[in-house]
Amino acid sequence: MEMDRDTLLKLYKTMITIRNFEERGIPETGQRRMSASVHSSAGQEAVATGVCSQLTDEDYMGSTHRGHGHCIAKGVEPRVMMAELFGRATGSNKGKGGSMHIADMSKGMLGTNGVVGASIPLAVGAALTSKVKKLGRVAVAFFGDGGANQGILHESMNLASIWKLPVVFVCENNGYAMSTPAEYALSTAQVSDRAAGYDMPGLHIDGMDVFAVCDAAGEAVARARAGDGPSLLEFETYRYYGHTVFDDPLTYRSKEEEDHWRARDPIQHFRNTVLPLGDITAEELDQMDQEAVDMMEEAVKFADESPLPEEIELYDDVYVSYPAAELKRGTNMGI
Amino acid sequence: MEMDRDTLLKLYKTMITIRNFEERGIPETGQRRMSASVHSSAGQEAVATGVCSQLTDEDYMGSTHRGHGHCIAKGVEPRVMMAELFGRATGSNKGKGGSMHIADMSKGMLGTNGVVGASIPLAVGAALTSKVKKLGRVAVAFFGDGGANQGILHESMNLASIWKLPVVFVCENNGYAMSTPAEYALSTAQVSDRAAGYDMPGLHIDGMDVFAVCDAAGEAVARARAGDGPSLLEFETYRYYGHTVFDDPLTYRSKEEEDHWRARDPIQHFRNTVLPLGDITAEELDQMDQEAVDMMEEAVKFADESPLPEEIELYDDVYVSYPAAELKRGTNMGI
Amino acid sequence: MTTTASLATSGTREIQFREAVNECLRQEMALDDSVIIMGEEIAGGAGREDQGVVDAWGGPFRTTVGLIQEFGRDRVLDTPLSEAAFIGAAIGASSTGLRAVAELMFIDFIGVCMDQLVNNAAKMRYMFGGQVKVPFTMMTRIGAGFGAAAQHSESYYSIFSHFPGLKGVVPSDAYTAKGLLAAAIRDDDPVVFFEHKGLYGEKGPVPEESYVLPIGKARTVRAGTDITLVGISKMTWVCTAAAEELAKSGIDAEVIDLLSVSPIDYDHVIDSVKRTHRLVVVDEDTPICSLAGDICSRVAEEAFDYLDAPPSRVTAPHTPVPYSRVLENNYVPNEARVISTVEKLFNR
Amino acid sequence: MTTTASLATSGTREIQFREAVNECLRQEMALDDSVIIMGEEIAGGAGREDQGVVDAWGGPFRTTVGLIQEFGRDRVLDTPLSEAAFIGAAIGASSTGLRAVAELMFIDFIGVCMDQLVNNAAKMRYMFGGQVKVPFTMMTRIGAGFGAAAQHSESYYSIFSHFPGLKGVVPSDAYTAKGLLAAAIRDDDPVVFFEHKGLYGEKGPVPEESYVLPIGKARTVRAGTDITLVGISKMTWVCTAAAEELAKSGIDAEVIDLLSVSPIDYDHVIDSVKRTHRLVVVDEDTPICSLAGDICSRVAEEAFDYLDAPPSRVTAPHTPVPYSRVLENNYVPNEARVISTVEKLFNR
Ligand SMILES: Cc1ncc(C[n+]2csc(CCOP(=O)(O)OP(=O)(O)O)c2C)c(N)n1
Ligand SMILES: Cc1ncc(C[n+]2csc(CCOP(=O)(O)OP(=O)(O)O)c2C)c(N)n1
Ligand SMILES: [Mg+2]
Ligand SMILES: [Mg+2]
Repeated sequence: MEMDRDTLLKLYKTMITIRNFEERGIPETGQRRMSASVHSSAGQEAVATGVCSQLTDEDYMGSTHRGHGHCIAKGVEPRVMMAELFGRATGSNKGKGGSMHIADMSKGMLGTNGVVGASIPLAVGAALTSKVKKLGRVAVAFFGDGGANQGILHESMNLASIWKLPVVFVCENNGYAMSTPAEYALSTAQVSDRAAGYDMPGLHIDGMDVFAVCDAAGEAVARARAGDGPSLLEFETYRYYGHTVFDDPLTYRSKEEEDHWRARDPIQHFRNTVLPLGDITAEELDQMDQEAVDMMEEAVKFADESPLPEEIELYDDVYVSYPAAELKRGTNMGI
Repeated sequence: MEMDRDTLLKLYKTMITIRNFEERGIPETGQRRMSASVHSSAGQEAVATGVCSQLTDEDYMGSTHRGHGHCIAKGVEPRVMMAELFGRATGSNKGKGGSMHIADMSKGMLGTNGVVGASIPLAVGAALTSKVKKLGRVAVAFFGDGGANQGILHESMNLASIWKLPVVFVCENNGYAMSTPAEYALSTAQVSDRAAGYDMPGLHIDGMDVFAVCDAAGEAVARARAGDGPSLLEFETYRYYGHTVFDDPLTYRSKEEEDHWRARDPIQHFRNTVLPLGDITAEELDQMDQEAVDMMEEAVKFADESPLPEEIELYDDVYVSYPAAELKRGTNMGI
Repeated sequence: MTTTASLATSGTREIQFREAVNECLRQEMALDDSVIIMGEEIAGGAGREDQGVVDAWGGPFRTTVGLIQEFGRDRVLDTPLSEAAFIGAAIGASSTGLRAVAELMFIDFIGVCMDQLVNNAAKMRYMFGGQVKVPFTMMTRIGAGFGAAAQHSESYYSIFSHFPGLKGVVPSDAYTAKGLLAAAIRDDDPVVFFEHKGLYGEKGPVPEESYVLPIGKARTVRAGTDITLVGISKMTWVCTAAAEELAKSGIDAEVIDLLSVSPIDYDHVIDSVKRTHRLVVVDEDTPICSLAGDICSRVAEEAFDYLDAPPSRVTAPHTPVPYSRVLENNYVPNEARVISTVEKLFNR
Repeated sequence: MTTTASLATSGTREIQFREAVNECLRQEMALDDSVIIMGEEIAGGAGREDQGVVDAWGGPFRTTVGLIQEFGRDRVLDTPLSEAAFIGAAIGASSTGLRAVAELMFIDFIGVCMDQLVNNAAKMRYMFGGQVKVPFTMMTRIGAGFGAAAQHSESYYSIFSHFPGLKGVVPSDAYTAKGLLAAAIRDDDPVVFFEHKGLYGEKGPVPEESYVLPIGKARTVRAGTDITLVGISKMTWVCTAAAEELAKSGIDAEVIDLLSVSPIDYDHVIDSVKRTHRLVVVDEDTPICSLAGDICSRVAEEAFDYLDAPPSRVTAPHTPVPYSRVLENNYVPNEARVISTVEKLFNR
């Protein structure tokens, strides 16, 4: 693992940006009573950060309901994400999608997705675009240990494999699907074991170690870009909060378990690894921490001060073209 | 492989019954212009026969669009099957289902099925019934090399594995899904390779050798019955005709390939294996061959002489209970 | 303003919709060993051997709380995130001697498992010439209004009216929830039970003993003479609220609570319209090929000569469900829209 | 009896419906490099490297014959039996710069892949605040009458009318097949193209050059003054045949060919009914929450004062499709049923 200073700092910055977005943005969204369907990826920062660090802006990525980290790591601006969570017109999706649908096509970010597994074939399709148009782009499909049991993953891995598409399948195994333990729901000890059935490499990696993530993702991305087909990477990780921040995870997991994982915090792990090397100082990182706090302060302010969508936007962007009157025909809408 | 005379003769009888049903029943159905959706399993007799020989009448089985062999091997009467193909009221399904939906619940035969992969979870559910009610029954789920790529197989294997259900997943790999070669559509050399991802045994077996089939199925069924969970068996086999008998398979496969497989004919293989042992004579088997021919003659006659369903049966058995008038309310039906 | 006898008698204790569902499941499972229930999170973590039988959540909306403690792992099954397989398995189990109840967490996800419902549950009996019964129940959730956006807010019941072979019920309160769920579980056909997320906390009188309400029967929740309002699930209460308002301006509306989406109790609606001569159907689903449209079309066909105004509907627009509250507020039909629609019918 | 200008001019060469589909695909692929096509059997075995690019079948109904020879493996892709994944991939490809056409062999199988259509294709643009176009086309097949039983004979187009975000077209002949398929492929929204199995062999005049027919526009195929008959896909010709018969008894029926299931050209139908004062919709799908019912309900609502008789429908019954021909013959609407329905409306 050879990395220059800038690369290291960028990884750190991405991780703390995600952490701060989750720690600040989710409670703020909750206070504004926007939605209960907001999922924190705090604890999982190393996976999103490490994987996306291996991608360019042109590369594609399909995400999940727990996708804030993926978005930030792929380059989506936190303030437009915050505005989206707050349901504002300035949001990434103009307030139409919310946390579970954040997208930024200009960054190859094909959307977080509210249906578990549903974004996987979208990434496969984006990889197909890359192949057919010879764009040299790679597509990443994120999913969880729960998503690993959806049939569409199996179909998508088979399809990507026979067409040798540039896809990296990334399982974030955080041990639970809502309250259901992965070890109960998964018939295999490791999701990565399934790769063999699809003729692709399958790796099981520590997802709390951003350097290990970078390494594994770097290889899989290179393989994909070289035209050698897909890979399946499984990262062991942990979400610090409940499924949403509104449930109490201690009803289905232990304090000891949480402590065990928090002790392996990916941001702390970064500091513990990098600081002893001397090239980067604690003060620098502390300074960045403060900047991330400030960034969220600003993002919340930006979002709060942003206008709400006009009521009439209810009818916008259902289609590219459709007779406007048909969207409300005979429904006796007030607007 | 130890088998007594009766067991051997039963295997032979089942295989030739299937062969004769396919060779006679399908063209007869075609002549009567009943349907183009009739699929011959000629060539694949050893799989249906061997697998079902390990089951009791109480055990369950879910089948495919190419399911005549499975039905016969599970004990469904050829004449009611023939009547079903001819659309007669005496058919196994009263003429309501046809070739792709033959069922006999009294034999645990949960139906041939027109949607590829769709019967797999039905077998899993039957196994669940057996487990919950402690019936000691086993369920077999048949599917093809094409069906192996449906997501529902993956989900079903995972489910059966974590619940340790008494299921045997049986892939009849006949090399093609319609005209698409398995080696193109399957990312893995062997479907059985996928078993490892679901913590179950996966075996790849010669499906033209009924004795090999019996052995493998026997073990998997015993394992299931003992409460040790599911297995995945893949049998290499071949269909002699096209996808239906109306397409020309030589547009997508070679005469040499067909000859190669026909030379491994499962019925001939049985004779070649058993006759040298001396216990069973060619005359006996020839005599049985003639009986199978006669049986189909009788079956065709039975079917032809059977009444058609009454027109009004269109409305029967949609539900167990439903206001009758609602089935045709305001549709201005003639009947 | 009267309510029909089909409403629970007053004097009974009041419980929440969610509690009524839970109580029904408990009673049905106690009554009949062949009833099992499966779904994601229904025991919530209790599936893990090493923690013993601990009920973490009791379902995402606590409707299945306590079941695993009472009935054990064999009959209360947490499932992996594999709707096609476990709903298919529930159908297979139901066709071989169990009465399986399976939960699809939100109706929005129906597209991952619809084949099992439509091609197996709905058709097996018919295709097999009557050989099999499929006493399968699918419990699922509908309803917008919670900032849950386009993939967690739908009310796709119309497709369950459309497909022959399926039945469907849409309870509107705790009383009908308990009685219709019992009916669904005991019914020998596949039934989909739609719970509206906006009703879980609503309390109402519910008898303690188990009881069954008939599938396919609507009920009149407010008698009236001037117009018939038909509500589906939570929309029933939008109709009654609108009716109270309309009463002030002298329009006496009859409100019918549909309760079933298959069979649809057209006769109940038509009888009412024959007396009131006007109809508005209020449906939270989108308008085209909707249940609202279907009921309007039947009334137009069968009560044509009785109608004094066009049979009309108040529905969601032909759009996905937007996230931002300011947009979503207009999406779901409300009293104001019902009232203005009714008024238009009287002022034509 | 006249036909409108939207019918192909006579004098053009006649080709089959199936050939028109094929010709359109060829032309669209030649015109636009970003058009690709994928599906089961569409090249048929040609996917296998060791046999070279050999077109075995050209699709189960030969609509894609020759494409792989002309456009190669990269743009003409045989798929595994994995509808959810390849239709999802086609949607993903269509949202990133391709115009992907994917074939679902029969509409009956929609339940294995519906989530991708409903939650991705239909909603992405809206959920993403207009950031993306999804110029995706799904080709699929409908229609009973072939002894293919309950899982291969359905006409489930109504659910595509129901879901916002999707468009759908139902060509009725070779001319409309070519023009509507071109329109579907060039359209920037997801469009489902429904081919009726019973029309493949039908010949009709089709211009050789490529052309586009508007999505969302119905056409009048027979002008008339006494009643409006609306046909969907093959049912259009059941309507025209019935109209010829009715003419003998002095009833002059106007026949409208719907052509699109979303947007639905209600205005075209309503304009006609305002002149004829009577309506019968003929739909091969089942009746409840159907397209037929939907059109009747809209007409009842918007042309109420013009109607001299109840807006009516002739549809399949609320049953699965039976196998035996003697049963299936009654399932599909036929001329006799249309005629008797019309006569009833004149003799009330
Ligand atoms: C098809 C589908 N089924 C169920 C749900 C409800 N649901 C949302 S997230 C979730 C758990 C997902 O677990 P996992 O894939 O491990 O992701 P994590 O939440 O752990 O990040 C469930 C069951 C859904 N959104 N989609
Ligand atoms: C879900 C679904 N997709 C497509 C089809 C059309 N179809 C019927 S059989 C078949 C090929 C099946 O191949 P395989 O599973 O190998 O079985 P085989 O025909 O070889 O016995 C296809 C594509 C279908 N019936 N169901
Ligand atoms: Mg997880
Ligand atoms: Mg095959």
